[in-house]
This record gives sequence, C-alpha cells and structure tokens, in this order.
Amino acid sequence: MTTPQDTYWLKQPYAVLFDILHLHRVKPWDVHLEDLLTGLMKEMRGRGYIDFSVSGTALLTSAILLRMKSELLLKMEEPPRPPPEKPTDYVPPPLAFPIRYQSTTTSLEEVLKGILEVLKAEKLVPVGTSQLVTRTPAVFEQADDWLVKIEEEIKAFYGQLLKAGTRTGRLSFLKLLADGDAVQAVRMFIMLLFLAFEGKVGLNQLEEFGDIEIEMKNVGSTTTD
Amino acid sequence: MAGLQQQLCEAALYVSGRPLDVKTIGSVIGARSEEKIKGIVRSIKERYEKSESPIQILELPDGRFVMQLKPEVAKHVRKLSNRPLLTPGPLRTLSFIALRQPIPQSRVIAVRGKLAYQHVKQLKEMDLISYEKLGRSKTLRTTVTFADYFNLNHDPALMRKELKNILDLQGQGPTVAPAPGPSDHEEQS
Amino acid sequence: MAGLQQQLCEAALYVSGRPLDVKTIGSVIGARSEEKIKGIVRSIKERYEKSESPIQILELPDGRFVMQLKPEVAKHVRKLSNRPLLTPGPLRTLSFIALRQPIPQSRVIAVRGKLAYQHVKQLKEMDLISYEKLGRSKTLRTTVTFADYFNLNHDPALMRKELKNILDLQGQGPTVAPAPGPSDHEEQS
Repeated sequence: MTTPQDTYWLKQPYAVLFDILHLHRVKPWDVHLEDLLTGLMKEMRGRGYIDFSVSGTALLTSAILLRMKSELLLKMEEPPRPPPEKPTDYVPPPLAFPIRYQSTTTSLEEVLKGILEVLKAEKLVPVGTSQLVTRTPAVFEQADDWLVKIEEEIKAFYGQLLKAGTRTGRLSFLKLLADGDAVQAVRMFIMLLFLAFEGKVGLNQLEEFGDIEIEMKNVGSTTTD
Repeated sequence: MAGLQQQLCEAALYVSGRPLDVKTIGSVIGARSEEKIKGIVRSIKERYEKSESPIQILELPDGRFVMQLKPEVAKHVRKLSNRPLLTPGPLRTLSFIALRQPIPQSRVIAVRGKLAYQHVKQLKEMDLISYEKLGRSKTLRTTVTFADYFNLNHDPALMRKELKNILDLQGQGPTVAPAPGPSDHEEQS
Repeated sequence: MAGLQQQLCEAALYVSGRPLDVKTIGSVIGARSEEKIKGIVRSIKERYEKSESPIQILELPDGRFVMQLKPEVAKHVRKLSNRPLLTPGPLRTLSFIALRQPIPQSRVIAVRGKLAYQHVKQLKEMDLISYEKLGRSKTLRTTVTFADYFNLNHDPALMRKELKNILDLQGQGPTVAPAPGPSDHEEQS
C-alpha cells in the first residue's frame, strides 16, 4: 500500500509523464522533457529508492512525446512563436472634470431640419413588423382629447341611453352605433364598460362577435356621480 | 447637515439647467419629505432674490423647480452661449425619435445606422429620451426635459402633431423630401 | 449702474460655462478699465464665497475668470449635468493622450484597444482633442478647451508636467502599468 508522500511523481510538474491515456491532448512543444526527467531523477535519488515501473513509464511517455514532436517537425510545423508582446504603457486614471453649467443654443428649427434629413433615409428602410406592433394604434391617438373629457362624455351618453331605453329597458349596441366608425364603436364600448362597472347597465352578448344587448338598470337616476 | 443638503440642491439646479421635480431633488440631497425639500429649495430661491443676482430659481405650476437667468438679463449675454445642445448626429436621431415616438429602438437603428446605439445612450444620459422595455426590445420616446427645452407639448401624440404642423407650415411635409443618398447611414457623429 | 454691470457680469459667467477674459467681460458689461472689471468680478466671487454656495468663481493664473461647481460637490450631481458626460473609458483615453501628447493615433489604439477609435471621435467632437494628419496616420493632442477645463498651461510640455501632478504620478514612473486586459477593451464609451 502506498502512502501519499510516495506518489510524488503523480504531482505537478511530473503528472504529465504518467497520464498516458490523455497524452494526445498535450501540446508536445509545451513539455520540456529534459527538465522534467532531470527533476524526477533528482527526486528519486533524494529518496534513495528507485521505482523502475515509475522510471519505465516516464521513459515510455518521453518516447511518445519525442515521436509527436518529430512528426510535427516532419510536417514542417515550426514550434509556436511566442505571442507578440502587447504594448505596455501607463494608462492614467480617468480625469475628474470640473462641472460648469453652460447654456446651449440648439433651436427647434435645427430639430426640424434634422427631421427632414432623417425622413429621407427613413424612406429607404422598409417598416418592420416590430414597429407596427409597438406603435400606438391610431384609434387611441384620436381618442386623446376624448379621454380627457371622458366623465362628461359618459354622463351625456348615459342620458341618451335613458331616453332611448325607458320603454323596453333593453337596447342594441349595433342599433345605437348606427353608421358610427371603429373609433366611435371603441368609445361607446369603453363608456358602456364604465357604466356596467357602476351597475347602471348590464351587458349581454349571446353570440361571439354578435350584437351586444344593453340592459338598463336602476332607471330613475340620471347622473353618473 | 441642512447646509450640505442646501449645497447639493443648489448644485443640482445649477448643473442640470432644466426643471427638476421634487423627487429628483430629494434623491440627490437624500431627503424624502416633500415639504422639507420644498423648504430647502425655497430658502435658496430667497437667497438669490435678496442678493439681486441675475440668476433666479422659479417654482413652476407643476411643482418643479428650475434655475435660470432672468429674461431681461439673458438677452444681453446670449452671444456668449454658442454651444449646441447636441452634435448633428445625435440631434438627428433625437429629431427622428420625437417625430415617430413611441418607436422601437430597432427601427431607429435601421434608419439611423449602428452609431445610433451610441446616440440613444447619450440622449438617455442627458434625459432627453426615455425607454420602456417590451420583452427584448426597447420602445423610445422623448421626455419632459426634451419638451421643456424646445417648448413643445408634453403629450407625445400632441407633440408629434405639433412637429408635423410646423413642418407642413414650412411647406416641407414629410412626403415631399427627396430620396436620400447612402451617406446618411455612414455619418460619423 | 454698478448693480447692472454686476448682474451682466454674473450672467456672462453663468451662461458661458468657460473661462472668460477681462476684455470679453468688459465688452458685455460695457466697461474698459481692467481694474474696474476685475473689481466687479471679485465682488461677485466674494458674495458666492460668503453665501456658502456650491458654485464658485475662480480667477485663473492667466487672469481669466470662470464659474464652476466646487469639486467636492461635483461628484454628487455629475449625472444631472446638461452636457454629454464622458464615461470612464473615454476619460482614460483622454488622460492617456494628454500625458503622452503629441501621440500617434495608432499608439493610442494599441494601448487602449479598438474601442478607442470611438473615444477619439467623441473627444474630438467635444473639442477636447485635435489631430494633425501626417500621411496616413494621425497625431493627437489636447486642445485649449481641455487645458481650460483643468486650469492647465497651454504649452504641451508644461501641461504634461502639471497633469502628472494632478494624476499624482510622482514615484510611479511611466512604465509601471501593464497593457490593458480584455475587460478594459470592452468598456463602453
């Protein structure tokens, strides 16, 4: 049984000589056989005990490595040159700039000029789908002013519903919309959602994509407050 | 400690040269109470008023504070300020974002070239644009600082309209511009 | 009338953000006597000192005056600055050029990595460096704007000495640091 101090040859730098199975991974020019073997012999002599199986294995590995080197030489491969030395120079630390406010003079005119110049380039670049997805739909842009006054709009709309729905208590979304366009449909639907949330109307849709039935509730109140 | 906070507050207003909201000032001076922050700014404002300095601190209707020259003095020293806000390259990128906002960063790069990555970074640092992340992509838009600087509407949709209207008034609608040469993509700024 | 001249003088220093010589100040405030102009600037300087403002007015050795933030406050508000800021990468490239000028651009790239092309461009745009073309190569050096920022001598040789003092190079010698590692090359400008 061997003790750890007996396996000095398996430690660095000699380990490469005893790992025959992985020798193909070694770059032969990286192994300085003479240094390794001299060192190993010295270690053995120092201990006063020569293990022939160890020295035999080292000899075998050395032979394989020498053969690898010879093959490379036969292929006319020169030993690798040392990498070009990177220039060394002192790079001082970043300078700490004093801070001064400085008034700037760029005018809106210059922004407009910039826009015109860029628009020329934009024409050459086809619109990608990502832009179509991320841009705000036109419906919402047109709704900007309307959204600001939404409470008043809802109040007026509820007034209309009350007038139209007092007899039956039920109204048709499509009839109310009549010839209205997509923007009006969105606005009306948003207002109905608010009214439904407040419990003033009920909304029923019997078929997917079909008409919406508006059910008037609590008829008698005329405010949305 | 109040002295240091006052100093930092005055320094923030001085270097930014634009209106700062109470929260931003608070983050610089290390204070949270809105009343305390406002108190500090107001005491600096008073000091400037008393010293008859041409520099004034204004409290804007939206609650922000700005350090600026009194208008009656500004006109006499305008000729000394000759530095542009931005060099032509970043300015063009900014102009494009302003007109097309909200716009995906990928589109800005496609139109303005790869150098626009650098422009976007610089514009963001100068608080002229901001971005939202949508998954892996970024959507860019201009900030209140941008609107303030050029005296434009703060609402992006209205600002776009405003810019388009001015362009139309000048008889230079976006569609009349001739086709560009390839040089714009290669500009080095 | 002295009040108006003082206001105009303070306004001039505020908007220009750079050192102004006595003649320029005189032309703005409508005064010719050098002593009178200096007296006016010094009285403003004193007012700022007494009020414990973070803003200071410096009288440079060449007789010019500049308004700026006190360095101890500057670091806290740097991010709010209204001008594009230089990140550590370009700043290092600038320090290197300042110390080694006049220096071929190829040398700067060899030491600082390929990103330094971008740094050089940015520094040029900010008028901090200039270059001369010698055949196909460029020789870089810092500008008067750069010297003004750090209150340095305009003579390159003297400036290098002063810079060495600023950078606290004494005892370190110019060849101590190794070439930049890969992380340095990747730093973003």
